[in-house]
Amino acid sequence: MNEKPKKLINKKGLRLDGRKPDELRPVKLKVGILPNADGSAYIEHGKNKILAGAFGPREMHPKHLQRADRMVLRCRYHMAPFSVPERKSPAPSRRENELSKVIRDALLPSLFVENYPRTGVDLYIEVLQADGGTRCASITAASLALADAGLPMRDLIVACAAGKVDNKIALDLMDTEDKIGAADVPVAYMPNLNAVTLLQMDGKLSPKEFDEAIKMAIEGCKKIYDIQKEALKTKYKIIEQEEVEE
Amino acid sequence: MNEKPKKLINKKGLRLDGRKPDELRPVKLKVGILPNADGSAYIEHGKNKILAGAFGPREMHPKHLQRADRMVLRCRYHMAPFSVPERKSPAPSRRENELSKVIRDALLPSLFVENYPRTGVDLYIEVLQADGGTRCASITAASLALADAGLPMRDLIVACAAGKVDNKIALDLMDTEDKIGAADVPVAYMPNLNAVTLLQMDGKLSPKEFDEAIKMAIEGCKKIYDIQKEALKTKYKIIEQEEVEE
Amino acid sequence: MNEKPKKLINKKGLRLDGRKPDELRPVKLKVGILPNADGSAYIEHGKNKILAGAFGPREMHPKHLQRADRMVLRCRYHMAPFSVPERKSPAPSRRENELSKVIRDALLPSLFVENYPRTGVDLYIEVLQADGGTRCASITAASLALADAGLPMRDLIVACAAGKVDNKIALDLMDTEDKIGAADVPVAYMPNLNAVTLLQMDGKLSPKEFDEAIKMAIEGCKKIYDIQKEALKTKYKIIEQEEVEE
Amino acid sequence: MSSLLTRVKLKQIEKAIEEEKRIDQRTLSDYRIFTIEQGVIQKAEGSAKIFLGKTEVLVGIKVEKGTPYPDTPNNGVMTVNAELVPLASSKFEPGPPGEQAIELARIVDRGIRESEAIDTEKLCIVPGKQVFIVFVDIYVLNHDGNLIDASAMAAVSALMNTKMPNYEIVDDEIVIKQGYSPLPLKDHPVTVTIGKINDKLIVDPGLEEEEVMDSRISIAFTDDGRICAMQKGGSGYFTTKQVSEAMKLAQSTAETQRKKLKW
Amino acid sequence: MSSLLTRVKLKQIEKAIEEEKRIDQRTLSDYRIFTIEQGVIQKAEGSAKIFLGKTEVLVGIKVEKGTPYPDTPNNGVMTVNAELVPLASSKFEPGPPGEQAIELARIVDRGIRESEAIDTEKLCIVPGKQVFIVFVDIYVLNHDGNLIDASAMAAVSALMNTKMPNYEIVDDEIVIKQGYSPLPLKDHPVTVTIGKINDKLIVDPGLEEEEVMDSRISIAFTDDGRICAMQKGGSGYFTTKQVSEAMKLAQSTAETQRKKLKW
Amino acid sequence: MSSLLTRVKLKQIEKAIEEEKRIDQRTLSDYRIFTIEQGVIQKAEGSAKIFLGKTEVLVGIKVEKGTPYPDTPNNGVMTVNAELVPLASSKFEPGPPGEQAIELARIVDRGIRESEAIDTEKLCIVPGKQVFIVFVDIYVLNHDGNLIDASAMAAVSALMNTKMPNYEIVDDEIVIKQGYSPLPLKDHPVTVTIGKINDKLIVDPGLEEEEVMDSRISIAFTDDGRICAMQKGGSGYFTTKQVSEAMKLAQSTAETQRKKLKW
Repeated sequence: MNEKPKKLINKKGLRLDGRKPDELRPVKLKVGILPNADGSAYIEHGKNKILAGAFGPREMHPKHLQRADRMVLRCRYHMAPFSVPERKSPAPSRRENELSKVIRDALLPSLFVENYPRTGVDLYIEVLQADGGTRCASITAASLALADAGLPMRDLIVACAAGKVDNKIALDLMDTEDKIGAADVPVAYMPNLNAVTLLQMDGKLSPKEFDEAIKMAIEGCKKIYDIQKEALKTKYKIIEQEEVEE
Repeated sequence: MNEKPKKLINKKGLRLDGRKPDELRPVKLKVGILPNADGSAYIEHGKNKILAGAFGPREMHPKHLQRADRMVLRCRYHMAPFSVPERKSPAPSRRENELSKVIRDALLPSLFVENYPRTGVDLYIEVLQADGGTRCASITAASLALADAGLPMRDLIVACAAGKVDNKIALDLMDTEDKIGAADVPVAYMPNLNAVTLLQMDGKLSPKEFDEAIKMAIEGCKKIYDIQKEALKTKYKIIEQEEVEE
Repeated sequence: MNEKPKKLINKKGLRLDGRKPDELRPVKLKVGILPNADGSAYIEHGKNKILAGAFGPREMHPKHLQRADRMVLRCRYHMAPFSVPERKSPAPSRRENELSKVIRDALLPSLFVENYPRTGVDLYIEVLQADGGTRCASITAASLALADAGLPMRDLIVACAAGKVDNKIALDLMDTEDKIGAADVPVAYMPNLNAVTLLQMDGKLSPKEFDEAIKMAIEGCKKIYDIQKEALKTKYKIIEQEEVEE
Repeated sequence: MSSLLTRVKLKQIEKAIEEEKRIDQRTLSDYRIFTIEQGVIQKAEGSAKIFLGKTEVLVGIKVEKGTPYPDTPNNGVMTVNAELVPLASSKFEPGPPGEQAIELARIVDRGIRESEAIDTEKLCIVPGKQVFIVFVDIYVLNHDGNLIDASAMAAVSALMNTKMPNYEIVDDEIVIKQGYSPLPLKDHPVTVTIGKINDKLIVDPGLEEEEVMDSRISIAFTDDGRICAMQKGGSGYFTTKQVSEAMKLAQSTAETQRKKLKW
Repeated sequence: MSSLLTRVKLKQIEKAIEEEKRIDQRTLSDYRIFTIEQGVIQKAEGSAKIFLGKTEVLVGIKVEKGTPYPDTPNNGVMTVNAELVPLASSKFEPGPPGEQAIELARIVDRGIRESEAIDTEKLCIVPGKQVFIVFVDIYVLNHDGNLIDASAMAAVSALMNTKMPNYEIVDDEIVIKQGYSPLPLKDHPVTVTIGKINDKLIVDPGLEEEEVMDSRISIAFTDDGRICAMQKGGSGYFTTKQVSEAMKLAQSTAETQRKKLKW
Repeated sequence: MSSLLTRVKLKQIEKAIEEEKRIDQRTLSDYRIFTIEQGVIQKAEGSAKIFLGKTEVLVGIKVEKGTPYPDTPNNGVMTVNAELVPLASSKFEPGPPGEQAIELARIVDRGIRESEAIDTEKLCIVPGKQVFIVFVDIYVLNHDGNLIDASAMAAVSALMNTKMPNYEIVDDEIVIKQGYSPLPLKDHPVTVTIGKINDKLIVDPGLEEEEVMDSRISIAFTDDGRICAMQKGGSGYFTTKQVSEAMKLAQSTAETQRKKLKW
């Protein structure tokens, strides 16, 4: 935990990568980049590089997993062996299994699952490079992939974390800050409904600090939400253009 | 095997825990203690603490395991990681797999499997603490769990072992005696039919010693049988009372 | 790789086991030796000892693997734990998985799969002793097993390798030659159609050397083909005799 | 329970909650009665069994020697595993832990780890070479709802019940001495789960309530009232206002629970 | 064999047994003819192949260096594994050993282990550090009934055929020398299986008899006639009288078998 | 694509090939345009991403310390793994690598290993004790045919992009120094796959062509034009004449490709 007790915020109040405490890392989003998936998106969030691909809604197999009254969402969060400093075995770890579940739980509130009985959607998330905050970046990309697959939604889901470094609440921790820092609060959010769909925490925070953190995280979510919407528009603009060109 | 060559029987003819050679450890049985199982029982046999729960008869899944002419009994004997001195991995060992099979074979002769075609009963046995003789105690409890699930039976199955310690045949070996002792003969038995339904042995015994051991084990079975029947009655007494109270 | 840099060909031009460069190891074949399989064969090729057994054509299970327009061939190449100098774990290795696939691909061209829709054939190959060239010997035996199961065929498939040892192209490398030698080219072949159905290579060869190797391998195949046909006839002779005797 | 019966039952639950009542007569913020028994497994270094309503969870602790992680050479190791034993519910199946069991283990793990409940520095035997490993095995014996809180309470109780062997270091080798010492603990996290049904928050959901529940949030609190772990679950959401309410509800419940637990 | 044919065949077996006959002309206490060939796998340290009727089992032995178990630092290790190779029967499937294969391996293991057939102390190289591990791999090549006895006989034959490398200890390191010595054996257990069909006991059941068999009992005997392992199998039972009868039948059969085996 | 559409498409492909044309306007011996980007994963020691048509493959290289194989104590180790990531095709499923992924990894492995592309002697740290292990992880991100060539090119590109840490040996212990050196390479194998459709040979088959393809042959060539690996696949065959033709076609294609790759 306290392996390298460096200062995470310098005298000027800036973080290791020069950000201010409430500053996001750069976020880039692309929609529809996987030709074979029904919907897909790619995110670069800081040094995180993550692909999400969705297949469906399609008939659910095996049949005993079908639900007569709703669509089933299956979700796999997976890290590439080369995505982290020490090679990760490709077999899913307990952490990956847990994240697959919480990410699914974070995305479900946006979907009208009752409109697609007996079907299934398979959502695959591949972390190609990890640098702290992969679950949030995964959710941001995955929600776009579901939208790209044509699924009607209550709202896009966007996610961002806030945490505590050097005794200060800070937005969007990168890997080193997450490891050395005192706490991390990842949040997934639907801005239109003011709805929190993922909320986790580790570390230690007073209730007041937690309040501050979740507010900051939601502000971060809102900023990324704009980028998300832009990415979706861009994709559809391109498609419209293509249709015109044909 | 002969790691600690202690005396297992002292000058007074008593064993490490003060028992006489043909004396059982204390046995406690409770029936119907698991609210969600269709039938259940709990046994404390010496320091062994074992739970058995039965689900069924119910439609057998997956379907290809159904038998048109009979009920199928599936049985899982499993040890809790903390049940033994060195933590046991929760993945089933070869020993647990073998015991699951011999326990199933020991219980089947009591059941009218042909009366429940296409159905299945799942029997789960969890050893919470082990002290020698877990397979016998498991069978004793499991038979009660099946009875508690309402399955008609030829007789209850009761089990007990006898073995050889310090060159003497002795009843119901505990862990240390089993490890240091010269032989162990677990026996499962239906008293009403004088039928042996499980019989195993390891160690070395002359045919004469074996005869003595199996007889002693059966005497032990008969004593535990009384406790078994009592436990079953107690459960039904309580239920009758509850019905009256309602 | 170059652990023991011995000479593999001596001054007289002979190899470690006294063979000439273009000489096969002794090959023995028996057909129909497994009573429970629908077709079977046993090969001793040098010190390789390999059994092949085929079951089918029969209804394919599980059903989702059925193909409406053809028979499905499943193939498992497996080595006995005691078949090699260091005990091999019985769980299939990546090498065994790959060989199962290339052997299946080598055998399929001989079969009229479209004549047996919805059926499956299971082919099991067990290497009891390995001494270099097991994939070729396996194919030679497996093709006989399929023939013995009564499957009509375009031709028998026969296999043999050629390689490079001490800078010379040589036929049918045994284990030591394979390990120390410079290259190995296993070939499976249907003589009647002049068709190559398996072709692999490792090591380094110039295109000219490769040409020489594949030609030599095919000559080897043709010789083994005669033994194959003889083995098949012998089996049917014996059966005819048995029928006469009855 | 047949499908029709289930639906009738679920309607009843929803209706009751609507009227700020619950089918087992609790108020929305009532916790079920629980009892904890420590030391039930004598062969384990520590153990505790909890009954929370009809939910029954047994936790056993084994303490064994092992090697530390390379990045924390001076710290002992804790590992948490959860088994949803199939006799606890017809919905549990034998086999390696599934998603639900893994999530359960990881929530309990985080509560203990992030509160720094175990003084892992005191579990170091020879730095970088040998440390004590504390295995926390959660064994769910009957499922009647709120496995998270029940498992978390049983786990901390079991740790409080855990003894480890006394030892000396002689020439860099560990020599076991007579007697035992308690496992060194620095904190005692209390975890409280709040469920949401039709926009109402309820404390300590029972099994049938879980079936109609939108979502849940579980929050762990340290001795000094700080939050040390949190997990939202379920396919629904919480508005930010509901998050605040849930937080307050969890906080006050944790204080009450801590008193009952006498931690 | 079709289902109808099967039923007809099974009726025939039962009828024959009723009249104290068997469908292959054996008496109830006849053992099938068997042949054993040793040394069939030259690359293994030991091997033997048995034909018992049409049942065919190959056992290969590998001897490798490894570490002893902590509680038996001065003893070599034996491990038995059985593979029901899928080409031996349409009922065997590829994949990790199932219940039947595990039971088979463990019965054979117990016969060898409990008779102390292998002198494991002589397999110790450096106490607590290095010992020889004897891998006994049972490979069932054709299933025509009574795999237990066939595998047990083949396993002991293979052990009797096993050679291990000569070696010296130089500075706590093992140095392999020229030549081989036989594996040190102290006993040669013989295992006999008795089946029960309609209250009649039969020796060495064949495959079709196994299909109508209530239950079986397998008993292993040491050189000096003591019992060293036993296993009841099958979904039926033995009365105590039948247990005694089976014991006597197994005992006399084991003596006859031992003579044929020349052990 | 529906089953009917598929069949129509496949007929079109066959018809085109018959007329020595291809549905994407290529000649039979044309390779698709490809682009390679190196260093896309900064956290890996090496990486490269290739687009070959719409086929997209990412290869990441990790270099870690480990122990050598006993029979090659002076050589570093290379291991190749391939994942057919399920988002790359609706036909790929999550789970451990299947037959297709294993074959892919092993073909790429052989090309690199048999050409002796990596100078494994230079990866030895302490002979017999510590060496560098090079993990080559193939990650297929979109499947549009000819995964073999795409993966092989990306793998070699990634190796050419790989840096390893500088180090010194002090008292038999490795001490990492500042800076990095390139991974020592001695060769740069180029792999070319030829497909066969209705007795015509085609270069670099696309996904739809693979669906009608009889069989394929993949050949790897070293810097000096020697063959270093080969693999026939598919359920059809090649006549000996076709093998020679395929060889020549692969050879000339490899030369062209090598120029484009600037290796």
